[in-house]
Amino acid sequence: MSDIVSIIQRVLGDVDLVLGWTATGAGGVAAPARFQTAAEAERAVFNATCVHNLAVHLPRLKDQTVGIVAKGCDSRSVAQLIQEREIDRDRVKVIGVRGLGGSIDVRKIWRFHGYGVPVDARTDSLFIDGKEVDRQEFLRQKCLGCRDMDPVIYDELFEASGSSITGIADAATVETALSETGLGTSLTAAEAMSAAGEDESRPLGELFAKMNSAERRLFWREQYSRCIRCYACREACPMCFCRDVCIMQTTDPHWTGAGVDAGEAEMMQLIRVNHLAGRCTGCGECERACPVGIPLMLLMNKQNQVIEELFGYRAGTDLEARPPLLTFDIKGDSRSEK
Amino acid sequence: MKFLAGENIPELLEKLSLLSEVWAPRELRGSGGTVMFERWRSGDPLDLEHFASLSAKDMVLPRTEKLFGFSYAFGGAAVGNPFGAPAESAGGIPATAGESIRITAAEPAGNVVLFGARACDAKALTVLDALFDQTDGKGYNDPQYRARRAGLTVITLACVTSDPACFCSSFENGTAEKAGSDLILYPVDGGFLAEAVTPKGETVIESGVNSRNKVGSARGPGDSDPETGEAASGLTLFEESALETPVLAVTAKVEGLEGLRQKLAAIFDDLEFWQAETEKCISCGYCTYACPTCHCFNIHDEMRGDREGVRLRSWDACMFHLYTQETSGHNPRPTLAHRYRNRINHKFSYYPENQGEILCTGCGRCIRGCPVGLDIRDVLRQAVECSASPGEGGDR
Amino acid sequence: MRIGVFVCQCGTNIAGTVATDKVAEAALAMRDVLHAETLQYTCSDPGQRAIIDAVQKKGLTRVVIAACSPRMHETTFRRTIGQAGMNAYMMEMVNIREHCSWIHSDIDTATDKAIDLVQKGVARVRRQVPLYSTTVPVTRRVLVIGGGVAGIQAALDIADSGLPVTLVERGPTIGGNMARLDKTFPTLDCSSCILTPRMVEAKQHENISLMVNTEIEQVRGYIGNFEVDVRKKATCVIEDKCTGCMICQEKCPGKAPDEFNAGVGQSKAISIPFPQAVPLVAALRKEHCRRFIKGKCGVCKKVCPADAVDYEQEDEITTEMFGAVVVATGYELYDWREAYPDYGGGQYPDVVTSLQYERMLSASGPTAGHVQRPSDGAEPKQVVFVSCVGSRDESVGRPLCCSVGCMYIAKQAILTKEHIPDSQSYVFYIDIRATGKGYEEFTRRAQKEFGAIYLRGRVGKIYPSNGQLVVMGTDTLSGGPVEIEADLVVLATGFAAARGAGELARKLNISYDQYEFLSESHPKLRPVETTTGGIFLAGACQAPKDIPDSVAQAGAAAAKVIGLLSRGEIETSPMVAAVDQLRCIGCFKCRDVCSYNAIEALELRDGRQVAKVIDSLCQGCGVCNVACPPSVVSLKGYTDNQLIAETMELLR
Amino acid sequence: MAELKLIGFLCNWCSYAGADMAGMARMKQPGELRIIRLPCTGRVNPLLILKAFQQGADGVLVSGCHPGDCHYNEGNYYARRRLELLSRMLPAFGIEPERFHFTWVSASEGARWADVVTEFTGKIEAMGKA
Repeated sequence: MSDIVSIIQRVLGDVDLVLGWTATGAGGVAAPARFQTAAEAERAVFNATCVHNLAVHLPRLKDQTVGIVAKGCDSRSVAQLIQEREIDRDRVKVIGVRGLGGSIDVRKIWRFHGYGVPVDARTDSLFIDGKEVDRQEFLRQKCLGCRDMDPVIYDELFEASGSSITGIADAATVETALSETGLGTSLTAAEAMSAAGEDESRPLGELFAKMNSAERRLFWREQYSRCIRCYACREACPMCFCRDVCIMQTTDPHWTGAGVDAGEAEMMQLIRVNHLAGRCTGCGECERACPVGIPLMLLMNKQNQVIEELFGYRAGTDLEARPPLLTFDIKGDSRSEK
Repeated sequence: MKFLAGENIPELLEKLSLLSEVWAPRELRGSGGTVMFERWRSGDPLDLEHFASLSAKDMVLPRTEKLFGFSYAFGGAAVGNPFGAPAESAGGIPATAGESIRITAAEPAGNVVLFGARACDAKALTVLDALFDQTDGKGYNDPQYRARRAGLTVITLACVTSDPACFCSSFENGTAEKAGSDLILYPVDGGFLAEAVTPKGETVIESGVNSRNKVGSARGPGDSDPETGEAASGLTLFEESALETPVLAVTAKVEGLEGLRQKLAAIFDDLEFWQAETEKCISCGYCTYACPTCHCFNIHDEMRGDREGVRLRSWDACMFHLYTQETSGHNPRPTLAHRYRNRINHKFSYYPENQGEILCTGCGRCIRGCPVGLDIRDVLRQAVECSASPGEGGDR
Repeated sequence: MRIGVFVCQCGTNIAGTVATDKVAEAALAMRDVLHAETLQYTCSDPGQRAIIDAVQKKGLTRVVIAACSPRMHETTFRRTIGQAGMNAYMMEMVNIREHCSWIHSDIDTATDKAIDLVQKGVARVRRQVPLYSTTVPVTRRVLVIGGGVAGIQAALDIADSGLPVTLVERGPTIGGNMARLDKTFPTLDCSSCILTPRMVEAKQHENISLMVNTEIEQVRGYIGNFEVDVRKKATCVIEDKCTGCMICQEKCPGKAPDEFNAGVGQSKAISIPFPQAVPLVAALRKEHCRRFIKGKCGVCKKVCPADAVDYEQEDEITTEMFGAVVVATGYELYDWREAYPDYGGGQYPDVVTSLQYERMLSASGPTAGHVQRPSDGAEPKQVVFVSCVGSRDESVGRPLCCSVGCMYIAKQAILTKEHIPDSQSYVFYIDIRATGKGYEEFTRRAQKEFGAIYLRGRVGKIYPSNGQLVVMGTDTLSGGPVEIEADLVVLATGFAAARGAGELARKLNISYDQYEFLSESHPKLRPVETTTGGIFLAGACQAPKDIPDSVAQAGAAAAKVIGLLSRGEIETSPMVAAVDQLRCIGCFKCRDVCSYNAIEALELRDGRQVAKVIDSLCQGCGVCNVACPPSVVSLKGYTDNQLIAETMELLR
Repeated sequence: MAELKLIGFLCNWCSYAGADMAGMARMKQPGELRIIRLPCTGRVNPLLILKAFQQGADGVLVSGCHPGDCHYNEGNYYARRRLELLSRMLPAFGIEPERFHFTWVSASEGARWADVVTEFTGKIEAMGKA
């Protein structure tokens, strides 16, 4: 296994800077960093707390050649950005990470063991405060049932040789259950949510899937009422590259008002879902970045599943593909009603 | 000293909620463990262990607040054919479209008891007072803010521990800070010692004793409940105690911040420094919105159709590009580095200079919740180091 | 902002169900409305004058007219407010007739709805900005696609006006289906005699450039300026050198089907379709040529006295600009074989199509006008005509009428008697449709003078028996089944759109129906126009029709083209997309979805690439507006904010 | 019960004209639907439909040219994809998918338009207010 530092140092020969991680983030876990010199790169690390999708920085660094350390999931964002011509394949060097074995939900550790507790999150084991714990239990939801263990594109490969992942992803559960429309159950939104709050072993998605439309409406209203419009969901998203001209923050067009309430928050998320149709690679950064814990991936996962069903398309898996909503198929597009 | 048994807290809140809205920290359903100050209603759980993700500034500066409503009224007598506009002047072309605007005031804010704030949250209120409630009459007085502030009672939970993100001890009294609190609860075995800091705090203690009488029948203190035979619990909520207030020995401090203001001024133009510090920042507004002292706002009209609307005041954040975007298209703070520089300078240089208070109480929320692990203390340390050795940017 | 609302009563058409005075009264309470009135007939001269008066007296800056469908009178009222000195686009029409008064009977329901619709119109017009059309110069050249009688007529009419025309024909000669006909009904004129002079005229006209063996490859651009790629297919014959001597055809050893003669008889791999072909130039069909199939042969090149044969010739694509296009791609006969197994499905040689029979009748046909039945060359004595094969037949998915079958059956029955005096013709018909001038009389003559026996009913089955064919049908008039022994059966096959008509329509951005007949813009009032400006229809490509109708439509199309190009420049609709370049992020999703190539990249001074709309190409569909993530590509007249405001007003 | 709020987004060339034709033929229809005219269903932003639902619409109807007949050739093909995706996403947003209907009505199908309106209005009536 060649180490991440020397790979970054090697790639620095070809690019202006490399996006990676250092161990010195807040709370004692990995934080994103930029390396421009071999000396700076000495500080680079890779461990299971390297959760961030660094592709978010690529559209902001278009005037430079950039190396990027990308997990399998992150590499899909890079691929999608290239496919959308947002970045130039020739100006980015991808250091793909293979066999990570899933990354760690640091928030979950903090929640149960206190903020800043010493964490040693290797790719095959997890130590909290010096004691080994079941790594599986603290994996991020999105890593369960991962379909992107290998990077889609890479120029260099970093073998992380982590443990294998088992378990059913929250997302997968939602997908299965949502495909039946979920109407006509007796579970109310409130019951479902308090069950989720009380019993962490039951994934929220499973409960969500059992709700009918009215219950879901209540569910979202309650979720969105927490939103403070910090836009972390948007800013953490590698595909949200409209940046300063985002339609969530303008009166022309006037899709949302400037107030902070559940209604505006709902419209914001409807915009995000709509704009990411066929573009979301499911990296989960929006949900991870949300400081008030709104389960945004419930919607994104659902949409990604529908798009795969309708158009046989997964964003960020094919540099040459035509995004499904920017094209059409005269004969093939199925329609459920006439 | 008064003693409040832990198990009596719900009852205290119940009594308080008869007269005011009560807000208290609680873990929210389906939120992955997010704790926030929420409107407390009978039977709601409390979370006094975890730190709330957002500060308590919502109580005095809500994320969105209606300033007033307005509606346009038009026309009037429309008779005959053709219909004429009522405001038509003798000259033929009317001066206006005959419209009048009706303003409806916002509902006045009610009284609020905030339960379970921390010293850093409470202190932040006095920091905000320095801007919004300049009672000397010379400065700015914000009527909405003042009304809410006057109706707010803060019951603070004293910190006996800290976590690695706390740095309140860097500023004056740290965990022992009493400013902004009306009543402080010190955790002791089995409950809390209550110290009233202000008359409002005294009222809380009194209401704990007497509220039964206020709402119930004309029973005196100590009378037993005629139905259950139990002593009225109002008497037992705050007991006299001989215990001493515990010494809050927790320190959470960033060292070496002396002369920060001058040092920040020295590196103001060092844009490279600010770029390096913000390289991982993604420009979201969480740090400003979670901050108990950040207070920037936007005033905007929201229409419902073309005839009526409301004027709202909502939080705004200096980390947003649009915050300083000018209509011409020019933006004086075009990059993240410019915006972050302003944020730090506002907190540690301009506000102290103008308002005499540091715009930070060391609560650490911006550190705990930052999606990219940016630590404001690192930035301050770097700023101090960098300005100490100009030309050597240090390890960026 | 000063808005005037005019509520039309349309006599009682609207006022009968909508309380128009209440609508006007309600309008006065709407934001910025300072004038509202009801008018009896808004589109009438006094109605329009009332609008102009109100605009001028009250200084109105926007107008809402609640009346009939904007599809009816939008243009009228734009002109009206233009006359009042306003920008023509500062007017919004609200449809309270077709969408309200005419479909509701309850006055309250209709009135409430009308008020809502006016409210929506006010919200929309409040967000309208003045729009200005631009003009683009037109290319004063015309493309005619298809060299049948319609195409020839259109080309000649246009060329006579002085405009240069390019007449493009897919096949090796112009003349189309008419050139294959023996005689025409109801006058029994010789078809070639009247058509070939026109063909020659087209070839020789100084303003017509004729391109045969040529197809349309791609079409870009829009009314006034179409950029068309045409593909001239390799025929291995140098057109300028060929003298039409036909020696190559005579000597060619490669047999090939005779397409001109509808498969009756055989032709050669290198051939000229018929002696009167225009241009009179041979063409080689590689798929039948021994040189290309087997690799050896070269007879034609050897024998050609003009050295016109070139085996290395390749397709040539050229690009030309045109201001207008006439589509005259005609028809072909419906291929009946699969749909009618009961008629033998093509297995019986003596069951022929009407066009094949036409060639047998023709003096210039393969049998030199001697009618011989294909199986044994004998002269048929009993000839049965079966009408409506692939027409008026729901069971095979062809409910349409071919419009000429009844007439050409009568013609062929007459000609049969003329050619074979001792013959007897039978005609199975459903109805006799003979609506043209002299047509009814003609069908009568077939029966009375030429003894054709007409039987009303469908033919159920045709089967061979003792060297003859038995035609089983029903005579619905006598009510019994009929069996007729026939020497020859002629199927009056219906019309189908020309092969590839749909594909061509897509290249031209025009619409077509389920049979791939091309669609006119309006069935009554715009029968020659298509839904795409600058493209016109002539002849049977639009629907089955006979020669005089085709020629008339061609003349009409020509008049439209001449009118269009006489102006020199064309006003473009201002309701096109526009890009806010300050906020454009340069993702070009708009360009990805644009069907008109109307979006191009523009580099700003700071190096940013942004989208730019080419106004003259944009058609205003708005697909780009939706595809644009920050919505900075905006369709003028239908902006996001206008649509949001309309929606919000309705939900208020 | 308050009156139902139904919004229809219709393309100018086919469905709006089809609705005109229904009007010309005096085909009676329920009175709840309010029509918003657009050049093409390709101009219908799915967000517009979501916004309508969010603001209290009880039903939203989109109608355009039949596939192959789009005045702009391709607009309705884009719409077909966008709106099919939308209708599948509605349940996740907490909106009953039956409240949204997407169909094709040509300029000559006045009777069909009247049927579409009658059927859709009846369906939403049966469901009640959103």
